[in-house]
Amino acid sequence: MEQYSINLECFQGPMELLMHLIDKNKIDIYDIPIASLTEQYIEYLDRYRSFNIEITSEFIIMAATLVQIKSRMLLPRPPKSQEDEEEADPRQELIERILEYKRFKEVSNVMEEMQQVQGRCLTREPMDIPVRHLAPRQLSLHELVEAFANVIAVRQELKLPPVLVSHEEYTIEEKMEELISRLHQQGGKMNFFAVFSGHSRSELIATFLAVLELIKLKTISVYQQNQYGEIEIAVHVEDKASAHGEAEPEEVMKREVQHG
Amino acid sequence: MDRLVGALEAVLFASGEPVSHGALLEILQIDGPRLEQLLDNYRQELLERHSGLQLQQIAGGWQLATNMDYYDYVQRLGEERDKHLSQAAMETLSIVAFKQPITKQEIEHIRGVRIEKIMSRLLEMELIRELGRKDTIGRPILYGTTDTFLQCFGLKDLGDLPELPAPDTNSLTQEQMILFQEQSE
Amino acid sequence: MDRLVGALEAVLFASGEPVSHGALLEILQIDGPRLEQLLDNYRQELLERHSGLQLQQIAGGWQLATNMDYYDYVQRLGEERDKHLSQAAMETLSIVAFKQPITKQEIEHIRGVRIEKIMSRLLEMELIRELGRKDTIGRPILYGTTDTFLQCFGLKDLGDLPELPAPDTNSLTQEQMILFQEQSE
Repeated sequence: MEQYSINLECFQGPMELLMHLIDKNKIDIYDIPIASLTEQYIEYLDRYRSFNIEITSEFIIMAATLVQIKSRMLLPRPPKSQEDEEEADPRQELIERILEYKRFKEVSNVMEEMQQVQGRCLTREPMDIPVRHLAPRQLSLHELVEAFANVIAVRQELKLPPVLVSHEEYTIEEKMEELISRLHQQGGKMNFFAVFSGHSRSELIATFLAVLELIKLKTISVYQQNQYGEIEIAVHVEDKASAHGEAEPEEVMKREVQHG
Repeated sequence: MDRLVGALEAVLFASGEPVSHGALLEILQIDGPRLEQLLDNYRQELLERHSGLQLQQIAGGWQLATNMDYYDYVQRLGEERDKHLSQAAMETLSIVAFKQPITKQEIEHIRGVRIEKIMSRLLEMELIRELGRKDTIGRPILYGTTDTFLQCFGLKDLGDLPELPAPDTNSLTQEQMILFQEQSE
Repeated sequence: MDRLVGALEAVLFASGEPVSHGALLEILQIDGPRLEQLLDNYRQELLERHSGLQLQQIAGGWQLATNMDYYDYVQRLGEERDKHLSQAAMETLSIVAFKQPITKQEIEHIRGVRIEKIMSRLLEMELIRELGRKDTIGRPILYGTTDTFLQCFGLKDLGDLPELPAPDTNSLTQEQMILFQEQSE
């Protein structure tokens, strides 16, 4: 009786128990005596039960599968016809599953050995090497100049007395339309700073309020991928779809232009 | 010794982990053929003096590890982390390795058991990872192996996996099928 | 090579920390004088072949470390090449480029924001460097661009930098420019 309990605990699942029974009885996998296999399988489950070992649902499902195959085998077969060829042996799926499981069981033994061999070669923990950022390989001179122009423009806006700035009126609605149309021209996305290309304070303020308004209306969103990263403005996809149907960005753009 | 062999040795030692071919080219500032030559020389040198170290090509890069011949000594350090996998975990991992990308359900079908816990253990050990989602109902997660997996098994890349035993089912010919249909009658 | 030297090498490599004299005696199963001899031989050998590694006696034990001579190479393991500069970094860099030599305070005055982190990043990337100190109170550091800067932007020399944006493109009149310069001083 003790022998059983030892055996029972070895099986990790119904596939393994099946393989054990097939090996033990030297069963030809291509011609499984399904009735006796089912009988032996269920016998094992009974022993599990008598030792109060929990039988997981997987074992029960396999038992049911075996019983089902057994009953299908007992059904009278229709006379041989062409259609008959297509009707698989009721055991076919089970055979395939056992063979497939066998492949991985075998290869997992090889893998185990490989891991043991590699386990004999010890490696070291990486040394603590400080991360050092390198400059990008290529930078655009144009962007450098533009960045400087931008600095000066903002600087001038912030510092110059208002009298030196020409009076121009900008409305938030105007800026909202302009921003949406520019976004569509650029494929729905643009750099946050690129939005503020205006030179006068009132224009910058109008643009900024337009951005806030569009965010509130959930027409656009503003996001930053990481700290110190680029800030981007993007049109909400849903919004684009609902407002313009399935239209391609180009078509949307054309329509916008016509409206404007 | 070639000064660059020393540099190579220092870099591999410091890294601990496999260093890619590309990274070595950049760090040593040499071209491909020269690197091949250095790696060859270094490996040769380690062998000749029966060094405690060996050069391994693993997980798409090069790394230093202890020479297996000295395992008895190294073992006494007691530094080994327990990397032992249960039989169930090894089977599951094998299925992921050979069948990736694969879903949990597909693995469960092969093994005939639920693998919830084993999968989370393998994920925790960083031997497997999520690759994406399958385009079927429920969009189940697809799993694959990691670089850590390659390192644990001493594999250069996935092409380095052992041969999977042939699927015998393919050898079931039409005749065999008919034969066992007859037998079951 | 003495087989025990190989064992010593493997053990020191695998250990994450210095291995004490006592531990080495036990692991290699030898006596004190023999260990001294092994350590001497090994150190000698490392020196002779200009190895990437060196033997260090540290915290009551022995450990392997990278040879300082190769530190430049080892350091490159930690290098990460950025893909682009942020807008803020580009603006700061442009001010340094067009207005060098310039102090941090002057740049901050122009940009109206603190630039501590951006400056240290630009210094780390070697796009800017310290040129000297300004003869004013506190003798603040003056910054300018580097050779790396020229390389990254494909410039022969600083004379190759484009003209400062013409005042009218920024709707700045001559008077405004003067005003602006005065304010930034």
